[in-house]
Amino acid sequence: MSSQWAFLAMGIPFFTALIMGSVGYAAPRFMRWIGATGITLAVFASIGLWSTVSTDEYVSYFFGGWLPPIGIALEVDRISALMVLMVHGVAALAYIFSLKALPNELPASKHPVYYTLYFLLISGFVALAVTGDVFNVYVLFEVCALSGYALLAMGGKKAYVPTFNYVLMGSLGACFYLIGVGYLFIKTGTLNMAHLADVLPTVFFSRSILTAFILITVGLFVKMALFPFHGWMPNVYTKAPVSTLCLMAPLGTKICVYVLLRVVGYVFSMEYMTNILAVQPIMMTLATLAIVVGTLYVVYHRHLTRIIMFIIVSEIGYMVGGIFLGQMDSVIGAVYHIAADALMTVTLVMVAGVVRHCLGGDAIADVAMMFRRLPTTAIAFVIVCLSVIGVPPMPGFFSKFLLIKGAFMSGYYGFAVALLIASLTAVFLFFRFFEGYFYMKTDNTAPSVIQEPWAYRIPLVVAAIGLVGFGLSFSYWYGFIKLALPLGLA
Amino acid sequence: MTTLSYSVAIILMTMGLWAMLSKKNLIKKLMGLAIFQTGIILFFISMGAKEGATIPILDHHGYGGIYSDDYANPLTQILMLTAIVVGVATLGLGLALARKIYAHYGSFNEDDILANLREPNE
Amino acid sequence: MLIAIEVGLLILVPCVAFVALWLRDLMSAVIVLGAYSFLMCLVWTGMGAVDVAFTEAAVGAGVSTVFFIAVLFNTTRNITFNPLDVSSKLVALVACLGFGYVLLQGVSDLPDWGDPYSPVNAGVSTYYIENAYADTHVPNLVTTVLADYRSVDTMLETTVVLIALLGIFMILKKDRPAQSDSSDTQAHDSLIIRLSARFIAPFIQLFGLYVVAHGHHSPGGGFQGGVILGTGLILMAMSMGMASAKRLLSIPRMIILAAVGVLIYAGWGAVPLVYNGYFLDYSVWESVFGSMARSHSMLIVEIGVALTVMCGMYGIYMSLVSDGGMQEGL
Amino acid sequence: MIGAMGIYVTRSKPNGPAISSVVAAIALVASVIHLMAYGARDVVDVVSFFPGISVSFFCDPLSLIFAMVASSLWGITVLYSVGYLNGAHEKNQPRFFACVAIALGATMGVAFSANLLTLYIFYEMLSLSTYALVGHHQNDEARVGARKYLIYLFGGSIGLALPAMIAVYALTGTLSFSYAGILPEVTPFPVLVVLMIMFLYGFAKAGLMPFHAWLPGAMVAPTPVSSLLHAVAVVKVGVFSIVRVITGIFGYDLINQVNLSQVIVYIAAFTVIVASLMALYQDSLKRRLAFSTIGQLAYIIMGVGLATPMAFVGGVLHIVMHAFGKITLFFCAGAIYVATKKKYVSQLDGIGRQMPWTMGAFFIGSLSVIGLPPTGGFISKWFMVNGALEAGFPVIFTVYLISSFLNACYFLPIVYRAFFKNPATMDDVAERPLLCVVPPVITAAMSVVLFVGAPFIIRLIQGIYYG
Repeated sequence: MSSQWAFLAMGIPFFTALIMGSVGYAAPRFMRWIGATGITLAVFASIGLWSTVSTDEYVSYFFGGWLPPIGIALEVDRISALMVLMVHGVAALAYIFSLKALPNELPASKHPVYYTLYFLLISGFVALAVTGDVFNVYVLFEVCALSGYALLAMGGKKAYVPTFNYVLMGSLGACFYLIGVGYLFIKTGTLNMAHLADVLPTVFFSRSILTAFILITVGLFVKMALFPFHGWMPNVYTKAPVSTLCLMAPLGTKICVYVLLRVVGYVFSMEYMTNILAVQPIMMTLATLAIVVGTLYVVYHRHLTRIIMFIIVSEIGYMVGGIFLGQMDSVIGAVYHIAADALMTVTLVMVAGVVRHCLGGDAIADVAMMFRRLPTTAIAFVIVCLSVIGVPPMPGFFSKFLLIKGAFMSGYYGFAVALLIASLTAVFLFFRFFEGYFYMKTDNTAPSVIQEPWAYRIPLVVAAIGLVGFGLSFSYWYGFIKLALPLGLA
Repeated sequence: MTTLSYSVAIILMTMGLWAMLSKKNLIKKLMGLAIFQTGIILFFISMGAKEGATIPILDHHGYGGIYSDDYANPLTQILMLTAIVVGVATLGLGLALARKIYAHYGSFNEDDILANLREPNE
Repeated sequence: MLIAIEVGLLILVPCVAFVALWLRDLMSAVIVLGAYSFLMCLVWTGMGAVDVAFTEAAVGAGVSTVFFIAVLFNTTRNITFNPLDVSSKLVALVACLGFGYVLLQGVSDLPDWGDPYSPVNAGVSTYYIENAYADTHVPNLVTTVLADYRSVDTMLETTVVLIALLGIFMILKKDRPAQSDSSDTQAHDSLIIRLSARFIAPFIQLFGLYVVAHGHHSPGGGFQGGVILGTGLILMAMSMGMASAKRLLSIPRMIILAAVGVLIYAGWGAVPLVYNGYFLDYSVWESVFGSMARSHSMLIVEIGVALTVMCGMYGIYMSLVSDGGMQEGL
Repeated sequence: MIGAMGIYVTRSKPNGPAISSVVAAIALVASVIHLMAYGARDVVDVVSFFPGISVSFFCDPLSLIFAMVASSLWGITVLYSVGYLNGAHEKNQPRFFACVAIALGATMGVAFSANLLTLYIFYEMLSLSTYALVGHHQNDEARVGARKYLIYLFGGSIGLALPAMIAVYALTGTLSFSYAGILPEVTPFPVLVVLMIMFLYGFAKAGLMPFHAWLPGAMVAPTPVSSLLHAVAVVKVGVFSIVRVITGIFGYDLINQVNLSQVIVYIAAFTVIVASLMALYQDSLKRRLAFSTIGQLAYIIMGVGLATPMAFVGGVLHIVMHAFGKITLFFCAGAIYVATKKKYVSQLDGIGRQMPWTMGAFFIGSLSVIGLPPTGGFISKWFMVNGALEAGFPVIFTVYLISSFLNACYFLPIVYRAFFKNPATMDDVAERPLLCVVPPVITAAMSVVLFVGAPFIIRLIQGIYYG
């Protein structure tokens, strides 16, 4: 039964976590092997899922054998399979990275608990990508959020206040979402996404559905840190330990964008969004503002980690804009960008982590002579920066290409301009770093060549190669995503 | 009754939201969150209630026919069971963080904490 | 008559909530919040949601209040005041008004309260009510939906408790063992309290076990039972003092037990995978248990839930009250 | 054909020092000649991205001419670089040669790209690889120059060219070049104008004012870079891209129909005059050459933009002629620097007597740039001037004449100084090293040879216009 892959993709990290939690204290030595086995199997499962949907296009999995809408189902189409692949790919990189990074940040006695939460978080992300039940999404939000709170709070003294705010904002977002689900439920009596999509058109013109739409989207916006609900994100992420960040920063917000696509595109349908509600102008304004604001903040910051956070703010704007443009190409661009951006963000965060650990700081002034001192990191950094800027044939270029094209076709020129400004700012910004490590001389207190440990180098190299490969294989992904798009796209 | 139960739910949610946004005290914020969540639960329970129906536990083990009108809606209830448990988990985490914050800054007051936070940095 | 009580309660509830938020002494506010939870339980019982009311009584009014108090006890109950910050209040006001407005907009369209033919009540839930007993042989519909039809939700929810326990442990645990343990609360000096607690605790535990085991036929189940079991442990810990409580059950041990609880649940659910069935599909046990396969399976997963919730509640309480002082053990 | 492509991509990027570069350059020239002899006009898709867009190459006379010029001059430049770098004691030579090779590979990519996307990809690659070259010295001056370089180039390409390209794709669904033009005839005139302006300025490598400031700034690079890249590869890639857009995206039919020439020509004319005037005031020899380049590039754009057969031939021809002329001048400037460490025009009194070969080549080169016989520059200018009359732009005709006069004004005094003025101090300066002297002499000779050989190239170009 090939649909078993759908469960295994989320089940393997889940069981890994439980096993870690059960034996972690008794046998801390085995922890990293359990984790490595788990993550390898999970990557295999996601590849299996991917190959299954490549042939079958669609996989359903019924928990407990109960058919929806009675039971809870996993529904995997090609886009969600891509998301699963993304989560496991990034998680694998982040895991290898954390093997070396975590001991720098956390006493060994906390590691078993840390990794248990880590794997629960991974399985939560995967499950969010594949679940077909709107209430299940809420529960999974909480699984991810709670484990995320704990992992983020490990940044030490300075992390507590921002994490507390995140607890409030995250719960608020989830609550909004839940009320929205309540309104949907009260008008339809079902929680299954596919069933909802069938029933909803009969009540499209109800005010409660409008309310539900507003609440769900606002809830998701809070969760994904879209402007103006982004306030919690940069602070909490900057103070978090790098090993948490490698997992949270690339996936935490992106997966919410995917849930948004799923809810807006498949449950409410694109038609409802564009024709009946006509919320497109508002949403596009928000997306454009997110990009502009993120970009503005980026310019004012000097520390790499902080800069990455605001890049995320503006990238979220890209994706949300792409979804709400409602053009076929723009949605493909948005989906492709979710995966591409996850890969870019994880690389950036890892680079920031290496720089922080090896050079003692991540401000521009600290990266002097990086080409000499950390060659692998420097090259990975250049590659990922090119992708963020949008230089072909990097993935960032293609998604931007599609998004701008979509903006032109539907007449949102402001969005296109914002995208371009963001790219230009990225050029300016990253070249400030390049200049830093190309031209600046260090005072010779530091050793001339610092070798990155293997646990840093491997994921960096893999991520850089992955980025290039993902960009070069764009035509494959274009066709792959296209077949799973929601109906009603222009 | 229709508007009343929904309105009370909405009042509770709004009250919770108000506390979360405007109160300066961290503990009060968490209380706001708790009230917000109970508001949601009330909202769901209200929608599952049925006039003249009994609790969703079958008597005489289903012999003699089961009619859905006779029993309150079990689905909304289990959803809310989940919500309650999630709520208490969140509350616990929030309290743990609040406790840590108090240990470091000596106050639950947001303004004091922020003032404290800035000083050592600059 | 019944309706009148309901209406009265519904009007009372927001007032109590308001008082809880308005009170300037945190400890009193927490107590009022507990009262608020109890009132809420009554409302829900009136609406036929006994299981929810039961849980709220145990969790909202009981354990939550204990958590609050545990924290306040070690910190402060006073609220400090700052000059009024008008702008932030204004923002909050606008947000709340907007939020309330949006919600009220939706209400006008909703079906009547208590209408058995509203979409919610006529939708999927009809299937549960009419077929649950035939499918599972468990009369408590909430239990069937919880532990069978929507079993994954429940598993994840149990996981949330586990996560909270792990998270709180991680957050509060000190990096280095504390220098002295003298700050630990000693055994309670009042003999009466100590003895009565010792006397009551076993009964609480027994009741908790009953709630878990009898969840199929009466309100209750893994969650409620687990919370009650946890409360029993908390009571023991309170009366015995930290040192003995630590000997009784250390937090790392709690964590392992909680993880094992979820593992029982998930492991039981994973057995069908061996037979190429769906996760949590209890029907593979029909060859062993016959028609009671689903019923027995539910009991087993409920035990897992109870174990996790018990350890979760106890562990969270202990962490909060001891400020993560309990790191030794194992 | 594909094999030949393979040669470009692989062989043109050796990671080694000078010798492998020379070998690669010879191989490259050989393969271009091979293509010239047997070349077909097939389109080769390498990687397909999505409908209507792929990385694909094709080969037409225009690309051949450009590829020939760039690759042959690369070979000469490599020889020159060996002399220059050793003479000037530059560091990091492997990086230098590698970057030059990558830049050349990218230039070849631009020359042979069959659609706008491919062109754009190689265009960006070129910007990046030359960034490292501009900043080669790794000092503050280099940093400022490199930053300026990057901001202009990326600002133009991402801010203007990319959206214009996407707009074209949105309008037409394809980006492949076609001499009939791909934009539909119904496109409203304002859109066309905006697109045209976006392309003109977007390919900022062409240095149209006011997007020219990077070029003088980039003169901080070592001279071989300035000569090859900023006289040939980089700037010509900009011009070449614009030529491709004008002919392949808009198409002459459309341009003549709606009279787009005016837009192009007046922008370019403005640049020509202003750049020539500014060149007069530059004391640094390389900066003067840079401003001269800006003016000459605008010539080409003007020529192509006039949209008549004569002017087009002149414009394309000028790509070749100017390349040989200007590289000679830069080589000479570099040779002088290596020999004497002199950078400024005012220091050059009497140098012609010490370095007769170098300054002789300089003289020929300036003749070619000014457009006087017996050099190739004369022929291309001749075509362009006639083309201006043919197209009915007497103003442009005047512009050509005035600017030629200005060219003479800023070049001939240098020659005059070098040969006839007595130097303030007599240093013991002689021609050295050999590898710095031979290349300029060769290229100067080529300028003269091209005067004779021009008809061959003209036939090729006319083939484009009429074919």
